[in-house]
Amino acid sequence: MSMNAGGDCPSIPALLARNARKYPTLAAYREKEFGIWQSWTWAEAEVQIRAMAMGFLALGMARGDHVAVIGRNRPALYWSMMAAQMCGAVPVPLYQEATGDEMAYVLDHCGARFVVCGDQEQVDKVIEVQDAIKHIEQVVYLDKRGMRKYDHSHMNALEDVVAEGRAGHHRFEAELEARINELTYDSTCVMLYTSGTTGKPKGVVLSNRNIIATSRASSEFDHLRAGDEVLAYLPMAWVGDFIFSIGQATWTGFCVNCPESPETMMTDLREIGPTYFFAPPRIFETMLTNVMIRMEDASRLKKRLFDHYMALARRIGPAILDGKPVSALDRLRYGLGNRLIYGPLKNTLGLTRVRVAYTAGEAIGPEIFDFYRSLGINLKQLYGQTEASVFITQQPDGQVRSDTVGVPSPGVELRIADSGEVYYRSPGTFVKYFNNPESTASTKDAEGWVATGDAGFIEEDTGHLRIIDRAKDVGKMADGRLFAPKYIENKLKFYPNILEAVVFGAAREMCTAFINIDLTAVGNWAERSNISYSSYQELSQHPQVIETIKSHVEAVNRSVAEDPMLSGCQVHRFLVLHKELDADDGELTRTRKVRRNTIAEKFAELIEALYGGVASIYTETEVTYEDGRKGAIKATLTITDAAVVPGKQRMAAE
Amino acid sequence: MNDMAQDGYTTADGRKIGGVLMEMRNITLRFGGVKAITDISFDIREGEIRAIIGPNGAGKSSMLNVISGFYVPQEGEVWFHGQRRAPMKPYEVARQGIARTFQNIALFDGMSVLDNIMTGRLTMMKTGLFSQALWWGRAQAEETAHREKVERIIDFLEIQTIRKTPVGRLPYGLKKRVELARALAAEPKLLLLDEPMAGMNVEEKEDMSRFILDVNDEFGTTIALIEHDMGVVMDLSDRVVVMDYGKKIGDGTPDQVRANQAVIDAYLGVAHD
Amino acid sequence: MVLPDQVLYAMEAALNGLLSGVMYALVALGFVLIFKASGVFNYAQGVMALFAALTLVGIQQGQVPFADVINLIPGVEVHGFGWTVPALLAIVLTGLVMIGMALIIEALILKHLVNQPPIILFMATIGLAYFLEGLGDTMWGADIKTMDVGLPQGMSGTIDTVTNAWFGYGFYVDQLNIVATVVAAVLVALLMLFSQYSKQGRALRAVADDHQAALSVGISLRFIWVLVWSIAGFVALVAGIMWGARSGVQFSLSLIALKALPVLMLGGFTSIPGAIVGGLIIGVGEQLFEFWVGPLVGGATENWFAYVLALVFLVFRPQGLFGEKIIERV
Amino acid sequence: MFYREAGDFKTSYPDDSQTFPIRFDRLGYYAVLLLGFVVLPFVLNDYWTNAVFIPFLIYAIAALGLNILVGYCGQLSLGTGGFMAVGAYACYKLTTAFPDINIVFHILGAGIITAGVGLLFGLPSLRIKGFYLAVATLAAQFFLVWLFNRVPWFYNYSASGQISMPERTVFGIAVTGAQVAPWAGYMVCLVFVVVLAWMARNLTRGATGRKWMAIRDMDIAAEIIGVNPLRAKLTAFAVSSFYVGIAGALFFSVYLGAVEVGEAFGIEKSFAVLFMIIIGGLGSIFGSFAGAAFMVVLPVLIKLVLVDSWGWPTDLAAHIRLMIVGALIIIFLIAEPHGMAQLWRVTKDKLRLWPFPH
Repeated sequence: MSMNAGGDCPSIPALLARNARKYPTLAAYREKEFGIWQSWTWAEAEVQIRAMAMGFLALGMARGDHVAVIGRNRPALYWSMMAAQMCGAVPVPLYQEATGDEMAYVLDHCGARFVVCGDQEQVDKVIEVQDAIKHIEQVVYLDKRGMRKYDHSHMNALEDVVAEGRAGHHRFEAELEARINELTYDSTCVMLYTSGTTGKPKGVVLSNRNIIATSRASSEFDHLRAGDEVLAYLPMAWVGDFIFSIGQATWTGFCVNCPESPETMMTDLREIGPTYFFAPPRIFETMLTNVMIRMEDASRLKKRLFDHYMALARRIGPAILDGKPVSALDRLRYGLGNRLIYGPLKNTLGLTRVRVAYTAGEAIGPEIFDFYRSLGINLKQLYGQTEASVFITQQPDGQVRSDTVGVPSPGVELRIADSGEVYYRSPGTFVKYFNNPESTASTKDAEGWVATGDAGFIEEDTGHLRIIDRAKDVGKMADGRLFAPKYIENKLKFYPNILEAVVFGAAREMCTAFINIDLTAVGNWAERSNISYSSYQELSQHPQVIETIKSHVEAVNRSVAEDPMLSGCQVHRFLVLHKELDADDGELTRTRKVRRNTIAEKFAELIEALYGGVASIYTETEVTYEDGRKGAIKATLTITDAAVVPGKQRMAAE
Repeated sequence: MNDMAQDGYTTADGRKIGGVLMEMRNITLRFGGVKAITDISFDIREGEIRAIIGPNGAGKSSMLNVISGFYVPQEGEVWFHGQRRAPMKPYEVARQGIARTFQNIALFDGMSVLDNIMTGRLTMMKTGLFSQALWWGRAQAEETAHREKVERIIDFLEIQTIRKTPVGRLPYGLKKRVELARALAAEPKLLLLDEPMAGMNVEEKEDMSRFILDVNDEFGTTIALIEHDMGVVMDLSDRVVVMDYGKKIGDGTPDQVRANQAVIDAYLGVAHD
Repeated sequence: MVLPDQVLYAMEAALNGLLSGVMYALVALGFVLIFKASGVFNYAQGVMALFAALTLVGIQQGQVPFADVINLIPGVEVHGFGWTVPALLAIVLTGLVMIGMALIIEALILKHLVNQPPIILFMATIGLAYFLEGLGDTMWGADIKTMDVGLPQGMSGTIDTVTNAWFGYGFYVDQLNIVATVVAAVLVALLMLFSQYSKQGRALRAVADDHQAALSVGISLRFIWVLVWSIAGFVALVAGIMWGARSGVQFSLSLIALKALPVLMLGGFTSIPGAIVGGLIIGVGEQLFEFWVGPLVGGATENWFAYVLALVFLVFRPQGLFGEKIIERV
Repeated sequence: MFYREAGDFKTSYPDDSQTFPIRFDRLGYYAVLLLGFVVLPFVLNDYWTNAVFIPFLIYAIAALGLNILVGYCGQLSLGTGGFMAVGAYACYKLTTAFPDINIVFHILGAGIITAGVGLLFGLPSLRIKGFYLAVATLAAQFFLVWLFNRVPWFYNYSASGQISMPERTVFGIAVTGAQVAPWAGYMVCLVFVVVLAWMARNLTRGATGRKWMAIRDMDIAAEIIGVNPLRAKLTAFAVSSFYVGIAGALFFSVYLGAVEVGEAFGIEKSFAVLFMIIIGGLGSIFGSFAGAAFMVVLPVLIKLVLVDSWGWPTDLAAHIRLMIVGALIIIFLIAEPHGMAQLWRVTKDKLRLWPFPH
């Protein structure tokens, strides 16, 4: 890796200064507020951020301080992170929807002296834990609404801080310059907590080199440039958002747009029409589901047109996107389809201008993936994790497939261990886990190889990486056959009706599964075939629903049987859960990954029933409502047998 | 209220209430022969939330209409800002800084939510017909300036998503909120709310109460509201006037009023409330 | 008894005004009926009168409807059936036509415009007016026709002699006006009786007072509408006969509707007595005004006098003569 | 279907409140302007210019004016014909009194004078409402027409009692009088239309427009939030009359050239213009144009079909035309009481949502 990854700019603040010089009049940040897109150019942004930084100095922010940032994506909060960096402090963005004790743990662990909150709600959470955590000295909040009554002895509104900084800039300019100049490639850029599928979150320390090098490489990989537009709507605590909205943004000088509120995200997406777009599979999934639902009640003519041209698109769309040869006639028809269907569709989705779109986090359903590509949206997959500053592998234009995660990103080396686990080494590789040498050691070896914790293999012919499952989740069944639950779960989740699936079978003689139905899709189906239901629970146990799910499961079984390595993982018995798996109940991570063990413990009796061979089981489950109250729901769940295909069985290769 | 110093008092939750903003002196209002209001006097102080309650037909609405200048009382004096108010047209009263909402919503159904709220600022828009017609400089600048103010209120009342919807299409609860927004847009010294909770479900009532308190808290607006649902009012208001059959039967803090025998009787008299 | 000439002439003018005022009242009545019962401000009333008159004459003289259109067909050449129909029968037939028209109007127009704002209904009736005007001309031809249903014409001898005996000056009063007055009076009386004592009449008043209530007690609005439009049609017929007999059947006849409007403003859109009194006031008023002021300003003041009078009047009494005071509430 | 709104976002309030917020519409608007100013003058033949385009433009102005009064301020008026007459005669008197001043100023002057007259007849509107007011405005109609008929001063004591427009030029090009090139007249009208429509839009979207609409939707509430009803109504009457007056002036000077007040500005005019805004759409600038187009083109079409191609006798055709117009109006009211503007809005929404139904 090159020593001067960032050219002459060793830090985010340096890049910011460069942009302010290079693109003074170009929009750097926008936010939908008060009915319009409030905009700041790079020059304006720099002025703001510097003022904020000086304000922080005035509050006594010291080198190495940890500054926790909690709130939804808003320019001012991004600025507060950069301002903190200017002061030589380390920004620590947190998940805003984290519960009190989750937050308490992180705040305590990073020893934050400063907390920057989005609004009253966040402030309250912090105050809640403040007595327990003594080291929090200053709370700064962005939205003044309802804050007037609070004790402000150790609390300030961000705008007052900025004003203070502006007022006192004569006192602080020099100090600030000094601190900015101290920043090097190896000084810490940010600390991000991995939600961690198991155990307590770990604080991943990323240096300027990590962030800038990766940002540079990935930007060049996809020719990102100033003038591009992104929509910043994913949790600020997630490494991806940090790379996109700060790393790549400052490197290339493109514009970061913040939605008015989570509810209006889709409308705002449509208004902005980003040119560079990232979304986890579930978002693309919801978008597609909505499209299909809305098309259901379209006039017959429209529907016929739609189906006709979507069929055409599926046939030749991806080819055209990959620049493969397509007959002139087809091109003509596609062009027509583009005017009639694809164009309007992309427009209503807000993806008209997308040049590069990525999805990652979990596997995406092939037909979902192809749908977007066939519309001419350059949707690609990447594989990454916090420890790598995101990028490990990604798909180059023209070699995009739904079943791989692409080739190693520039500067990344890959290695597959005998266990099948994937290892990587890259300039983005994290420095360490904060205050946690042993896990650092266990994850990152002396030569800097990092274990991804995922099992996978590299295709000989293409050199693309394919991920099977979490390494530790890839287990053996009783008869020693390979057990890869995630793989099956993803296949199941590809069906719009299925929201979540949890497959069991480690050290068992057969596989079984919990299914979560997708309320939107199934509910809509129920409406159309006028099936009435009073609750999620009732709907989930409706015979017809279960019948549909059964057909999905069996379809999956058939496809799994194709693959000799995994044919053992066919689902013999399943049940449809009476409640949606929920992060608030600890069943999912904040990034909505399944917490397998938690679920296994919580629903032990159900699992027993699955293997016990009974036809139905009565159960009571505790749930947490949105306002934090707890309650119990009782239900009798039907257990269904699914047909399995006698696959060409053989022992998993080792 | 002679138990209170002329220069105001401090409320339970520690808000400072200023001097007298508006005073009704021996108001009597007749329709033909019928007496709607009989010799009522009370005052409203800077920054307080003042409630006028009473059973249906107690004359609350008439009283509010007197304050807002829509009815001119046959007897009595209305004092505002330490000056006796001569009988004047409703729109002149509005220009004195008194805004109101209506019991049965009076929005302009033909216009969008935004335009409706903008009408609240008409009294402050000064550019002439001609420069408006040309939409040059002043007119547009003024429009933008007021739009900014209005957008703050839209944000404050959390109605961003319906900004451009025609009010005709809105559900009842939202209409009430838009009406409040329109009144707030006028940046009134005195805000009159005519049964702000009428016909709302519990949830909507809670929202509305929250907004009323926030308005008073954030903008320091003096609020006079009438309501026949006692419960809500008692939590909201600093002082309460109780009317029955056009007469004042009680006046004081919620607790004083609760203790007042006449009030209890009046309300027992109308069990359905 | 001897009076100065000016006064005599004025009295004569007033008397004639009185009589033509009755005519105005007659047309105004048609408006009021429909407006009361269906809230429709029926601008077509005047054209209906014209149409009625045309039809009457047509039937009487045995004209072939749509002759001009039929004659477009090469080789076809029709002019008339060659018979004539006795006046009374013709009137009855025309009456039936008008009722038929009421049915069609209800079925084709009103039914589809229920709960539309008044202005829309008003516009629709203007459309109707255009249509009827065109229809009348297409059916019976646009040429001016003379109406002869055997009404007495010319100067009334009796009045002449009487007045001569009194003032030594014989008033000129057209017999037709007298007849018209009588007829109008009778018609009004009949309508009063009808609305007071007949079942339909009461239903009609109920609807006029309160639509919702009337509907809730099961009165069919559609029936009511057909009813009032038929009556209005009949009134139009009568008006048509009178005016037709007076000044020939031609387009200008439809303008009497415009005459009736100020009457309505004076009398109030919903008051039958208002229509009558208003008619008289305006009839007399405009005659006298023309008599005194007309010569000074070049005459023909009757074109607008009625309106200005009504306008000035309304400014001081917005609810009209008999309307009740409007109280505004929040 | 044709809309591509992704990425079409607003960063300032002026942008957000502009007349055509959607890029696509904006382009369409410019295209129309280009067509009207650059293309049409060269391709139009005299017949179409005189029979369709000039009257369309003039009626559009009148419709705009009436729409301001009826559609935006809710004051029903049947006096349009009379006010157009005022415009015409004012223009005539001015241009004959001051022949050296440019005709454009005379036309504007006519507008201003008409505004004054409108103001006068607007006064009763404070007390009189609804149909009473409508009928009251008829007073204006009849009185004014009578006035111009009976008082020779208005028609300069000409023997015929008519007024006829002498030749006047703009930039040395004859725009009125005997040998005026149709395109010249067309251009004059077009310029007036564009400017007036633009001003109407500005008025109706700003404070004044809101006052008017407030009065229209609920006059009592309007007064209580601080709108002075009389002023609001009077401005509406004045502005409306200003437009109508200019329309009248153009109608006389550019279109007809010679006018007999009774037949040119009779009550039928009032109704015709009223139809335009009802069919076009109350309270809509676009509606005013759509309605004017409809009412102008329809008779021409009918005549083309019945007389020119089927060879029916003219008088019969005229009768039939009355019937068709009447019928169409009724049908239209039944089909879409909110007028063409509403139809347009609906279609546009459908196109924007395409291929989705909602």
